[in-house]
Amino acid sequence: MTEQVWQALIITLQLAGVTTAILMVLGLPLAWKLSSMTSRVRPALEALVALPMVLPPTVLGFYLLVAFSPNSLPGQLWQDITGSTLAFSFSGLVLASVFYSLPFVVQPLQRAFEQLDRGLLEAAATLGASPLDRFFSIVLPQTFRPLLLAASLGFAHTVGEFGVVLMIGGNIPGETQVLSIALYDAVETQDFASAHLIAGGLIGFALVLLTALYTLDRRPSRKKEAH
Amino acid sequence: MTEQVWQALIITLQLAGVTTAILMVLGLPLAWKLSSMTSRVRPALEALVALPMVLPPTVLGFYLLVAFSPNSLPGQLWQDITGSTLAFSFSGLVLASVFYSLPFVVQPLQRAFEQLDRGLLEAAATLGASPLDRFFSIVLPQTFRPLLLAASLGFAHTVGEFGVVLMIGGNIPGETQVLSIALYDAVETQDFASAHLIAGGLIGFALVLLTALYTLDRRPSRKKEAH
Amino acid sequence: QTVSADVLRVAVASNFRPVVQELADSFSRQTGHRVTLSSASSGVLYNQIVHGAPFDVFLSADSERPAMLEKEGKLVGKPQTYAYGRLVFWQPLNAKPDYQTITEWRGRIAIANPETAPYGLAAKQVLEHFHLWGDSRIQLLQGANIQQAWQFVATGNVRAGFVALAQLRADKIDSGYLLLRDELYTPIRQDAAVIAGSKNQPLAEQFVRFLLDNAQQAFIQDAGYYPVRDVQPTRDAQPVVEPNAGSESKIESTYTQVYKG
Amino acid sequence: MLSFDIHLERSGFTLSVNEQLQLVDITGIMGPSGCGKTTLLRCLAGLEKIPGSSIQFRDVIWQRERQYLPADQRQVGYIFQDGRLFPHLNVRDNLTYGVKRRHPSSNHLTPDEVIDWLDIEALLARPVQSLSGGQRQRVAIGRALLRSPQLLMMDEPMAALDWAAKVRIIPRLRELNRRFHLPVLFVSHDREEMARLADDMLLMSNGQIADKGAVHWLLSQAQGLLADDHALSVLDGTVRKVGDYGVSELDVDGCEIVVDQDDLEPGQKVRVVVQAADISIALDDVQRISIQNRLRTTLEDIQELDDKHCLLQLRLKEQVLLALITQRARHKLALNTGMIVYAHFKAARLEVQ
Amino acid sequence: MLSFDIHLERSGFTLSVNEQLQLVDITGIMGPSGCGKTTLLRCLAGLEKIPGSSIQFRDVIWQRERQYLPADQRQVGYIFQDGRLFPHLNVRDNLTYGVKRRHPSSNHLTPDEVIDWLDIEALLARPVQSLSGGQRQRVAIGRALLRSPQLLMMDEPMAALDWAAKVRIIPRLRELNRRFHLPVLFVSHDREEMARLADDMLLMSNGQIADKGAVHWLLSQAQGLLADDHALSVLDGTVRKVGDYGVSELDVDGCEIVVDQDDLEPGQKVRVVVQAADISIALDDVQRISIQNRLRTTLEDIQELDDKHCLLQLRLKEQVLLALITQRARHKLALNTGMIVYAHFKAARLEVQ
Ligand SMILES: Nc1ncnc2c1ncn2[C@@H]1O[C@H](COP(=O)(O)OP(=O)(O)OP(=O)(O)O)[C@@H](O)[C@H]1O
Ligand SMILES: Nc1ncnc2c1ncn2[C@@H]1O[C@H](COP(=O)(O)OP(=O)(O)OP(=O)(O)O)[C@@H](O)[C@H]1O
Ligand SMILES: [Mg+2]
Ligand SMILES: [Mg+2]
Repeated sequence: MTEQVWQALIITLQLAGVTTAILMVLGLPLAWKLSSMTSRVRPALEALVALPMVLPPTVLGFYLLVAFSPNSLPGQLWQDITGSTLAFSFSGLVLASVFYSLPFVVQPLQRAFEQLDRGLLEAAATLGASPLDRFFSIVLPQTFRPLLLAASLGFAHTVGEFGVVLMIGGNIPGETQVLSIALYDAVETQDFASAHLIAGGLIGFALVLLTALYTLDRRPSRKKEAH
Repeated sequence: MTEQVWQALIITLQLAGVTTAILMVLGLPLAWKLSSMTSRVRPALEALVALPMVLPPTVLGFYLLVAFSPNSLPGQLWQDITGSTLAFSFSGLVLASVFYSLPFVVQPLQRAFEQLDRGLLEAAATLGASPLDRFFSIVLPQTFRPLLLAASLGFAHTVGEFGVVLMIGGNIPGETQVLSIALYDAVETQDFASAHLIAGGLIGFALVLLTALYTLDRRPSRKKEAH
Repeated sequence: QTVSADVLRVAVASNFRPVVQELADSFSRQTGHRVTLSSASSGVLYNQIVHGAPFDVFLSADSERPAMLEKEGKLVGKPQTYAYGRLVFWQPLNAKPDYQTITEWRGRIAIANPETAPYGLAAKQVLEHFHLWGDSRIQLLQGANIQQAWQFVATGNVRAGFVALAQLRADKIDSGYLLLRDELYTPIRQDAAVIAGSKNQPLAEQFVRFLLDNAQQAFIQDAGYYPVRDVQPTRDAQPVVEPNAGSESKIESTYTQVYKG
Repeated sequence: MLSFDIHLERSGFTLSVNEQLQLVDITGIMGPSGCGKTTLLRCLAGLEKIPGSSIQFRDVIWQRERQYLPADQRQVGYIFQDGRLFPHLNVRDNLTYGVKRRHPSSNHLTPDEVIDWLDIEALLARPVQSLSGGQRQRVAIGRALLRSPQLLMMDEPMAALDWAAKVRIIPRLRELNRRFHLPVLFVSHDREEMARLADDMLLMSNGQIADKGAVHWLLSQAQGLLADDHALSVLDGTVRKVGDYGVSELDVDGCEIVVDQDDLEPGQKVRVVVQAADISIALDDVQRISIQNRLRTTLEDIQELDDKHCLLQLRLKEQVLLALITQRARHKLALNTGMIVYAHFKAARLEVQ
Repeated sequence: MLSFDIHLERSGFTLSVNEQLQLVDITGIMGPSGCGKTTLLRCLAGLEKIPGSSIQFRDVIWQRERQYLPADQRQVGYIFQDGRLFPHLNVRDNLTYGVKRRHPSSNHLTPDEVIDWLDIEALLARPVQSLSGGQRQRVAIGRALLRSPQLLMMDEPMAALDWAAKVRIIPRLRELNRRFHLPVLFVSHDREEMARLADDMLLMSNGQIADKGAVHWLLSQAQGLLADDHALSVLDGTVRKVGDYGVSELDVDGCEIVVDQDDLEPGQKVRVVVQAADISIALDDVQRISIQNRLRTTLEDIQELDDKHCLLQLRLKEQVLLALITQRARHKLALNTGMIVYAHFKAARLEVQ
């Protein structure tokens, strides 16, 4: 069991890490775009992004499974290109997690971007900063805390999520079995010693990680202060 | 099936509504307190709030079940006071959902409060507004969008969540059977007609609701504009 | 893909996983091939197999899903029954519950969801038999699967429930339950199948045959199931503790014959 | 009456002030950038944590030891250096925010009055984001006034205003002070504003109060912190006659001074601000000259400011007038203390008391 | 050379300007609050969407039809009315933000120079939240200058500064303009600032350009938009002699004017600002008087401003001097056009060209 737990831990961290990275890369421009959109389609787009939240994970997982299956177009395409199936692979897990955790990343980012003082961007523009430059030199540092929040929400959600992963991943040890599933298995099979161990570990790990994160986050505050 | 689905829909909405209301009532002061705390324990508290996110819902549900059991202190207390067990009751569901969805509400609120311009609060204070008055007349309107985000995250999460609900609720039709469980059952039993129907309904409902919400949210922007 | 040649992927219904865990270990020792277990509910596993999951063997907790898979051409050969589940009425705080306990029961009772779980269906049949199904004096608490029904009772939230004998055996519980008469419910047949897409078909078939060996069947019986073949009486031929051993053993003998046929 | 004993430490800056202000009139605060003017106001308004300090306003203790009256109960009006309009409210709602929260017994200005003299009628329904810099500042002034404070603190309230707006607003602020006995603390960098508006003054430097006194006296000090070319005198006088040509004659220590204003009442007390640099000295009683004010004075003191300028102290009877002239002129005229000289200045600026 | 044809509609406000500015020197923009000064600068800097308008700076088209050069490529330096320091950067990093992004071929001011004359050395490591109002404004000025712009736009850059700081900064801005041929657009409400800093001026009113011309000329117009008691004249002259007592003698149209400054070179071109209200008129050539500047002039025109004041236009040879006197004085002296009168004013303020 323990070896399997270690494997699951590693896969979990890999999955959460890769997913979070992709989420940030996707989520940042998406949230930025949404926050500065004025078109009528914006609410619809926002609703679309928020959608995965209202579906039960296993159900979402099921529909993703259908989509990823080699019988469907996306799954077919993936197989044609990579030679392997999308479902039951690490890539599939990542894709599903990204889809599922997207709202948890995009929404806080979008709100943060909306709260941003546009005047500072204008100032940066007059100082010669291109739009991309402004994004990196003004927007990102200004929204550092919400960014951290978005990333940690994405990460935690990917770690804790399991309905989708179970469905898409197939719970294959060493490949797609993540910690949450191992934990689920342990509870299901009445192996409470393992369950308590994994749950305790997860909680401890999360506590340490999150505390560290939030402590780091408490650097001299950069929010607009009363002057 | 259909009557049961209707019932499940109603319970789902009730659950999500009540949970969201409680979450806001709890989450607002909690987030406010956290955002203005400077003590060392703050990161630890923040981590604690974030914790439910990293545990798989069913596992969380299992531990909640243990906590709710009449053999444990909280369950005992509840039974002594109300005469009924906490598990398998609507109250239990609400309690579990509140616990589970708390981070999704507290975290965006906290970030929003941190982004707030404290100078405006000072201005309000010199104009005679008491702390509570300032909270309602300045903080809330200023953080309207993040508030909406927090509430909708809480709501959506409660609707979509199902591991915990499944565990705590006992799936009692008309009492604790929510939509997500009905949907899960349909997928589980390969009753795809029902599954597609419920999922379609949920998605449609969510799309309409969210679009409406976000459209409402697009009233003339009140964010700080470049002047 | 190179590794998969000697790794057998077994998809197993969650409630049978603890049993198959040990069997798989001995299979590995015998054959030198590694076995990995992927567990989920039978419904989930079915959906995954339909959509191309890379499993070699499917150990379902029912016989319907394998049959459906066969109809859809997802299997090699026919499904084979590897065990029968046994339902018990469990009331931990009562040393010797009996049928009267059930018929006079008031209040909450935990079962698995009859729509999704075979044990749930069996429990429903038992209740129907005693005209308790739909009785408003009984409040049914449905777990999504038999495991949750067990958890409801085990955590003390419900005083009694219909659970699997195997669950009690796994926890070495030997009192406080009533082993239900077999004729009260349709046999809970658990079928195994070899998946059509398997890259290790011979090994998969070997594994299914292995499960049906006497030694393994004896182990399965020990774990709280009925075996599918005549097995050498082991220590559990007469259960060590049976609350109402008399009537039970009689019924058992007749039914085992039916199964053998 | 406002007394305070405040000590505040910050990295690289210490505010340490211990004063007792009569505060019946308008008290100005001047001092170089970064000397602590804003910080002082913030402490008084209850916006800074200052353990160990004490503040008392009239008979209410605002802060002492553990006692601390929160900002919202101090009934102060505060005009912030950076505006701080509420972005989620329009102009009207910003203005009335304090109205709803003011003490019922306080003296009331009506919104209409304030809106009228700040000339913001047209802006009422506008979101504050769409205001120009000067418009914002006027709304901020109005908001603080409508709160009906017991003490008004203004941190450079008119920096973004054009002269026309200042000229409208300053007399109203003085009127407010008189009508409601509303004491005012007023920070500004502009001497002219200061001379026109304030009665008393604090001079700050490096977190301390370097000097305090009547505006007359402090602004006419040419030394120390204010040493530049802006020394001025403030004379108190009485209206003698409201005459032709729209000008009035005042009696200042028995001398006649002409001011170009005719909306005065004979007998009224007024104040005259004269820039030291505006005064020139003649040894003869020249007549055919446009300068209306030719006061006969005694040269009491000559102070060398630098190698170019000197400041003359000229005595009327009671009051003193400062004149800034060049060393060159001083030597050409061979000025000496004790001489009788004629102080020339044009019709002066005047504030009604 | 900057030409623009801008039309911008807003609820209740329309900006409509079509001008061509030489823009070699410093161009001032004045006008009442809300008249569109900030909006104009924003349009020019590329911060407003103005479809259908066109702007051309030197030979670069900044906007025309579909063509639109984004703000970050216009190489302008902009000092915002509301500061806009980056809160996540400390003072030093705010200052150098533009340095890293400036055009490599542009003329460089070094950070040390700028830090020195803005007197912000001590603040460099500080977070900008901890700055006082005046400190912020100085950092904002420094940040815009260090960006090495091709065109500098300043929106009331000195409103929060004390006089000492202004006196330090204004000559440097003029020097900058001369040294790097850096054109400057400069919004201010302060006439004195305007007269000292600007060469040309735009007068705005209600979203339109009401008048434009040399600062000399426009500020000395007593009518129209600037009608208040602040008319002034700007005279061009040449240094004749740097004399004793730290004063210098200038030649203005053949007349001698004394200024209290001695850091000049004979032959240097200078500009003298004289407030119309500072001038008095004598009919005789009085001698025993401290006033050093007694110019013999011809009274060319008398303009009645109101029933109290009139503005005299006095001709030297080429140039014109404005004097503001009371009607009373005018009648007492029986002034008439064509008379020879002596314009008296004290040693004047001076800006080196
Ligand atoms: N939050 C802070 N942390 C550290 N130092 C601060 C903080 N706020 C202000 N200071 C410093 O305290 C001093 C006094 O600041 P204050 O704002 O009171 O100056 P001021 O007299 O109002 O100046 P100005 O005329 O420029 O507005 C300044 O040196 C400033 O840099
Ligand atoms: N975003 C906006 N929406 C609508 N009107 C606006 C907006 N921004 C500015 N205005 C209006 O446009 C006019 C011009 O504003 P602008 O800021 O250019 O004035 P200004 O000349 O700079 O005034 P000030 O001297 O007070 O700063 C004002 O009447 C102002 O209220
Ligand atoms: Mg200040
Ligand atoms: Mg402006």
